[in-house]
Amino acid sequence: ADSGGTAGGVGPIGVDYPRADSDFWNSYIKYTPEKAKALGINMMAPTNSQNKVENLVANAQSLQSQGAKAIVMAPQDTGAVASTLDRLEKAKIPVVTVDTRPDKGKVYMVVRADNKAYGEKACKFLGEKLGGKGKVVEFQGSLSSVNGRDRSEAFAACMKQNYPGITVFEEPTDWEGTKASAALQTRLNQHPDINGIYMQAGGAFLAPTLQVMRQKNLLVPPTDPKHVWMVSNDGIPQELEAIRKGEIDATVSQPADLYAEWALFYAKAAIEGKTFKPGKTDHGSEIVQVDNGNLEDQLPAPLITKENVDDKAFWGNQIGK
Amino acid sequence: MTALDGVGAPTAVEATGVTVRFGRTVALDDVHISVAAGDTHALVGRNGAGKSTLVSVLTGMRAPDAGEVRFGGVDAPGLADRAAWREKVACVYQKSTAVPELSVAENLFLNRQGRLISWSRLRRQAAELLEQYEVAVHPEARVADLTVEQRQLVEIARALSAGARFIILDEPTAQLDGPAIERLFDRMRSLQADGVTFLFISHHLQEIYEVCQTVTVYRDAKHILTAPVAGLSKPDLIEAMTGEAGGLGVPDGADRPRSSVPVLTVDGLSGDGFEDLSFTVAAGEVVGLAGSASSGKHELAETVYGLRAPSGGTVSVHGSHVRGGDVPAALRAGIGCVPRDRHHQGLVADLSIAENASMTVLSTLVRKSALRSSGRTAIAEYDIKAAGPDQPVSDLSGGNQQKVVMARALAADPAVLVLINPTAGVDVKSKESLLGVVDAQARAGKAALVVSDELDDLRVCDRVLVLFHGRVVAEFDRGWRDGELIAAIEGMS
Amino acid sequence: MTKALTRPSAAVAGPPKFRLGRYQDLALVPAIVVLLIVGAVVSPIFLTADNLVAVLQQQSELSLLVLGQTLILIAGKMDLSLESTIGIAPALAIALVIPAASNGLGIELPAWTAIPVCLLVGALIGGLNGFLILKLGLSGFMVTLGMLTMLRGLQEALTKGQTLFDVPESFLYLGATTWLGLPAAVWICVVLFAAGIFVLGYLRQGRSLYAVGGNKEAARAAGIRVDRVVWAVLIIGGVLAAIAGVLMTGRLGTVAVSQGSGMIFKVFAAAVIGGISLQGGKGTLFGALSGVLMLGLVENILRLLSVSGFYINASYGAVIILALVVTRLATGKVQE
Amino acid sequence: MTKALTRPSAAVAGPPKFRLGRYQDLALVPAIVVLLIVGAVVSPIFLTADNLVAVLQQQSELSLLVLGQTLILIAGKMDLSLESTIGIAPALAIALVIPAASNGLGIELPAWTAIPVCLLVGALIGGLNGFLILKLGLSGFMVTLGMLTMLRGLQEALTKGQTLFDVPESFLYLGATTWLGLPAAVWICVVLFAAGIFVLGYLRQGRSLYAVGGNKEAARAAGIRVDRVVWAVLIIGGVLAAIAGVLMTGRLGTVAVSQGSGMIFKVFAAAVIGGISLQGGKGTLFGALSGVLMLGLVENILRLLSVSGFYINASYGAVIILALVVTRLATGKVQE
Ligand SMILES: Nc1ncnc2c1ncn2[C@@H]1O[C@H](COP(=O)(O)OP(=O)(O)OP(=O)(O)O)[C@@H](O)[C@H]1O
Ligand SMILES: Nc1ncnc2c1ncn2[C@@H]1O[C@H](COP(=O)(O)OP(=O)(O)OP(=O)(O)O)[C@@H](O)[C@H]1O
Ligand SMILES: O[C@H]1[C@H](O)[C@H](O)OC[C@H]1O
Ligand SMILES: [Mg+2]
Ligand SMILES: [Mg+2]
Repeated sequence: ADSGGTAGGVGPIGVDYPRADSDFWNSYIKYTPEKAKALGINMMAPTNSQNKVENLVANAQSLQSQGAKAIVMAPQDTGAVASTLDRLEKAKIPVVTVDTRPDKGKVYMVVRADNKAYGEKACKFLGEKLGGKGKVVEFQGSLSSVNGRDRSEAFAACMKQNYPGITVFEEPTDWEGTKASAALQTRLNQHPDINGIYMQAGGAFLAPTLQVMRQKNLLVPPTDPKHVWMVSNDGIPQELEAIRKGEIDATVSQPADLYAEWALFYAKAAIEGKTFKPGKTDHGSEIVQVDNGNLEDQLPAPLITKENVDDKAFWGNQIGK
Repeated sequence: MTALDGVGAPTAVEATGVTVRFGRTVALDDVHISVAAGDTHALVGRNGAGKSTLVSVLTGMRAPDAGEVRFGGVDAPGLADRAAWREKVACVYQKSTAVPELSVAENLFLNRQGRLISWSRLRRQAAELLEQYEVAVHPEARVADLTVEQRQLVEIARALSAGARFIILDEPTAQLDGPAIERLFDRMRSLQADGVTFLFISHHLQEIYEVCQTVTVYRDAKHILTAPVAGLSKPDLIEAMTGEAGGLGVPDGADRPRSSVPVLTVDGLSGDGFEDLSFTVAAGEVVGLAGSASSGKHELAETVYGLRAPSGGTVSVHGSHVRGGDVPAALRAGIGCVPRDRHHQGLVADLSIAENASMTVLSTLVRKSALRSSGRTAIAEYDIKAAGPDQPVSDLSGGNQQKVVMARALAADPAVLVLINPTAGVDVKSKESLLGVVDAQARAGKAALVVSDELDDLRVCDRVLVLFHGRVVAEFDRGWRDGELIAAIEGMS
Repeated sequence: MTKALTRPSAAVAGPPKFRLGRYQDLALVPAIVVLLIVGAVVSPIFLTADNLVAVLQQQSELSLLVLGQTLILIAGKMDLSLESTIGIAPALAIALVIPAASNGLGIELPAWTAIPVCLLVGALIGGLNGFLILKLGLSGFMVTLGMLTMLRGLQEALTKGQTLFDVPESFLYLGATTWLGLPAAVWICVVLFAAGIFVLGYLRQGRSLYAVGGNKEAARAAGIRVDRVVWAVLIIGGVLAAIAGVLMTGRLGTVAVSQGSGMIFKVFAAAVIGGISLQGGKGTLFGALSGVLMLGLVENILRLLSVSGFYINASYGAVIILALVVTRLATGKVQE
Repeated sequence: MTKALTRPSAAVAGPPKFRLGRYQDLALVPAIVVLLIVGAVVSPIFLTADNLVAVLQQQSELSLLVLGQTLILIAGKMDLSLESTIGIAPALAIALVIPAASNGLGIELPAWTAIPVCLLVGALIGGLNGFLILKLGLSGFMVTLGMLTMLRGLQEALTKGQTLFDVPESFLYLGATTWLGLPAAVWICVVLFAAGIFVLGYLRQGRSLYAVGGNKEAARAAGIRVDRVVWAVLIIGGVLAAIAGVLMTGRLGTVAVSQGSGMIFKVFAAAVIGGISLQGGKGTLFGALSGVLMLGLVENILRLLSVSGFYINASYGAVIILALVVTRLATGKVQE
């Protein structure tokens, strides 16, 4: 029980991390104890459900039996937590979910950015740069995760409505870099005139994509007619670096730091008995009521391009490198 | 022959104070053996006496719990140094040591193919070797596709050609027919003339007299005697093996009452390797089937039991037709069978004696105590040497495994017995009792079909049918002479 | 039969009975005892009834897959597709029952059919595997690996990647109720394992699995209908996976597209740790069950320790290997 | 008995119907031909050099794992941990080279050591597996399953779950260069497979794998040092997985924590489709290679068809089963 709990303060609050194998989530894992300390929270030793809902269920059970007063979790499978949420609700343990919104069941607050907006932002960026014409490869995340689905659906809808002249190749990848790499290679052979790429997760797809582009000699500046416009998602430091070097053109910064901070904030608020209403917040976001009656604080997720890439406010510019 | 009568002759191999235990079973108890160079030395003893265990010690496959082995006066190599062992001794083990998925050619030259293999040369060498030993198999045939006899011949050819000066043969003849045995003996004699030493194990005592000069007898894990063959009569030898005085006579059942009620009727049966055969076996009758390996006798027997589907004709028991190619139907009709290859079709090695022996007769509800007691009965009835009914059959000696197969065949108290080489690897005393069981079954009104290469097995028969290329070419009543039967088998009558 | 034997063969030393079967059954007991002690030291709540019951419930679905796989392994085959059956069987059954609006197929069968249909789907999958393996003569490993992928894919296609929520009452009831203080799922497992142990130990049909898996040809020559046995065992495996699917759906309240995904490794781990041979013909359900228990305890202890996510896999792997070593030393038997 | 009796006991095991080796080697050819035709019909670019080369490159890492696994399977063992070795070996090597700021270990070995260290790690893992299996007598399946989990976990612990981006030039070079128009990775595979085929087909040491996997006792009796062979083959498997790790790292430009994860199923699929028996002692590298090719073509065709994400798994599974059927019909041989 040595791993990063913080003693003293409000709580105890249990935290379950969804996975330990992606850069985005590892940043979140790094931020969480820091933010807990700053907020004066007594955070229990966190658990990790390793992308498996069975683990999440068991971890929640174990946090509950160890006396958690509130729980922060990030269910990557947004359906299968339903009965767990029921159980926690009956036990009067408020839950804050991060990154994903459960499809069913009561939670105190969802802390998330609008993943549909990610898809739309990427679509608009590519649409404009391509002038409404061309061919775009899209690396879809896992379609069994709400994030993958939201990003895919929003991207598709926006393309269809605004840029019917653009052909989109949807490549299923399950968030795996090897699948993206193979798909891109094949697709470039098939359509050498591809001029846009949308990666739904830079953490998984950035390096494999760059490697293929390098092999095909396609990493050329925007001024070159062979330039392929690339927009990514997540905002990890490597993506920012790639933007600076001109290797990719943009990314959507998914705020790992704010996820950690506000999730813990709401968990603490829950224990303190505070309540919230839909509407603008004081931290530049908006709380909305979503389909199933839960509240969702939709944090801002800015688009980063060459113009604003050096802005110190981006979390990707704050941690390591 | 170059028989050196032991004294003063240099020893090819010598083992002293050898003890081997398997759990509570003592397989060898402080035994010794000394084989003079150039000698052909017989090792005999009842099933489970420890012969094969000694072989595994003499070939470096197993470290004894106590004792030592010396070759020509020099200590045996360390167990890990397999190459050194192979130079000292070549062996045909009782249990096959061929690699089933590899070709005959490669098995013949296993691990001595040369550094860089030339397959065409290997094939040529293999073909030569096979021809030299008159083994009629194709060098590129997969060993898994061979019959037991063919595989045994390949293993013999491999051991004899290995170039070692000391060769152990553990029951090489148990699965061979007369001519093949004779060829083996010719080969052994000529190698002996070149100074090669043999340790020869067999339950066919006449073979001992035919090729060996010295004999060692083990009984119940202990050394009983070592003596020149010439000075030891067969009854004395049997007494040394069994610990009981008195010669043995294989029962021939000449006084069995005859009946004319047909129990097994084979009508116009055709199948793999035989055609349009018809015969009946009456209640109380034992019919032998003889023939060379290609005669179709095994296939016929297997078809009767449903292991093979017939291409025409019928089999009936007590007048009712038995569905072809369907073992459960055959069992229901009252047919029991000892199949040809005990390892392949006879036994489930990891299961216990009790379980194997009652596999054909399990009641719907299996009670452990009943299972065990029927296992104990089988052990007693068939003279199986084992630690108990729960012992897995893989732990038994070869001959004792064969007895379990016999127990399995008879467990259902079948009306018809189909017995293929039923006494393969079984010691003289046990053979007597197994054939006695066949006789007793016949007396109880059962019909038996005995397929065998062993004349002793055929002697209990009331009639012997001789097959040649799938057809009956001769029929002998009781009282046939060896020579005429063999001539018929070889197609020379 | 007459001709009484010649003298009981001596030299066979000692009292009788070397009960290999029983002996191996207990092979994991030392490792489990060690784990119980470690658990008790690690956390005060480890030995509470609540915690141990939670362990049992969490392992209930795995244990049913292990039960099915063990039967199949003993009979000398393997079925990788069980981990998809646990997802597609309830998914299909539920999709047939719920309205299209809840991601159903719009067929809206009566709700009571859900569980029977689910079990039927399991049986059909097992039967199809049997057909491909026995009648077409395809490789069992490959057929069930292909099936694993295909069924998971069918579930994705069927649900368009959506989780199914509108789970029928019958599933939820089984997933949530307790009978006499123990979750229904645990009772169901206990009953099914007891039945399995009985069948394997005391029924002819059960015993025949060992013969078929140990030496197919010898079993055939002993009059056992080998194909029929294999087929039966594959179908039973499918049904058990479907039951596991019902329990998991009930416990989680939904059917996720990935339900069961990745479980097959654990299934093999539990079975093999429990002494089941991948070669067939060997092992007992008691052993397999202790394998399941062992994995459950290891996971629970690691969870109570709150091992950091970065170390959890490393610890899990290390503990498994350690457990093997303990078992090896305790039984003195070389493992296969 | 007389000399006159010595007539070859005919009945012989048939005509030279045989050459199983060769025969089985070609078992997949019909299925591959069908795939090539389907591919050509499906997409005009399918048969272009670019596309086929891409298929080869994408399969290069898998093919090396299959090469290693095939050797191990032929010798009668299996090694599940290869799929972790392909990740941890390069990860550890790189972490030893790069500065702590790039998530390295801060040891900063000279850059040229990266590849040698990577191969050494592979060899050590193979050696450790061998030690646990041969010296401690643990179950090979369980040891390597435990190792699979533990090594993946070590990689997570080592990198704190971060992807390593700062990949040494040597890796990138091998992942990106082409020699004589073919990617370096493809050449490396060709050379290694050629060497493997030569060793397995023409060297005594290679042939001894078949003997060891086919009948261990027979191999021992023939003077083969069984343990040494198994150990060697496990180490070679580890090194091949490490080479695959170098190539994959070079191709993707990073080492993700999950590098290789889930590959082991494909490795087995390719090997088994290619005629390697899980029982040991059977199969050829040529067969295994055609298994790899077949999987690659199937994936490529599905990709060119742009099968939707919802249907891709279902199609993949169905195609695999179909391919088995085609192979079965074409060769007439019941699969194991
Ligand atoms: N692996 C084993 N485990 C336990 N007991 C064994 C094992 N191998 C042999 N035995 C026992 O050792 C004793 C001697 O067996 P061995 O095979 O040496 O007999 P044998 O003289 O060769 O008999 P046979 O004439 O039947 O071949 C037998 O009681 C047998 O049951
Ligand atoms: N009897 C056999 N058993 C197993 N494999 C064999 C056998 N004969 C040939 N092979 C396999 O077939 C392949 C080629 O055999 P082939 O007979 O053509 O040899 P080769 O290359 O002509 O050798 P050489 O001419 O030097 O004898 C070899 O790789 C070998 O693995
Ligand atoms: O949910 C996704 C997350 O938002 C980030 O993009 O990395 C991949 C997924 O885990
Ligand atoms: Mg013997
Ligand atoms: Mg040639």
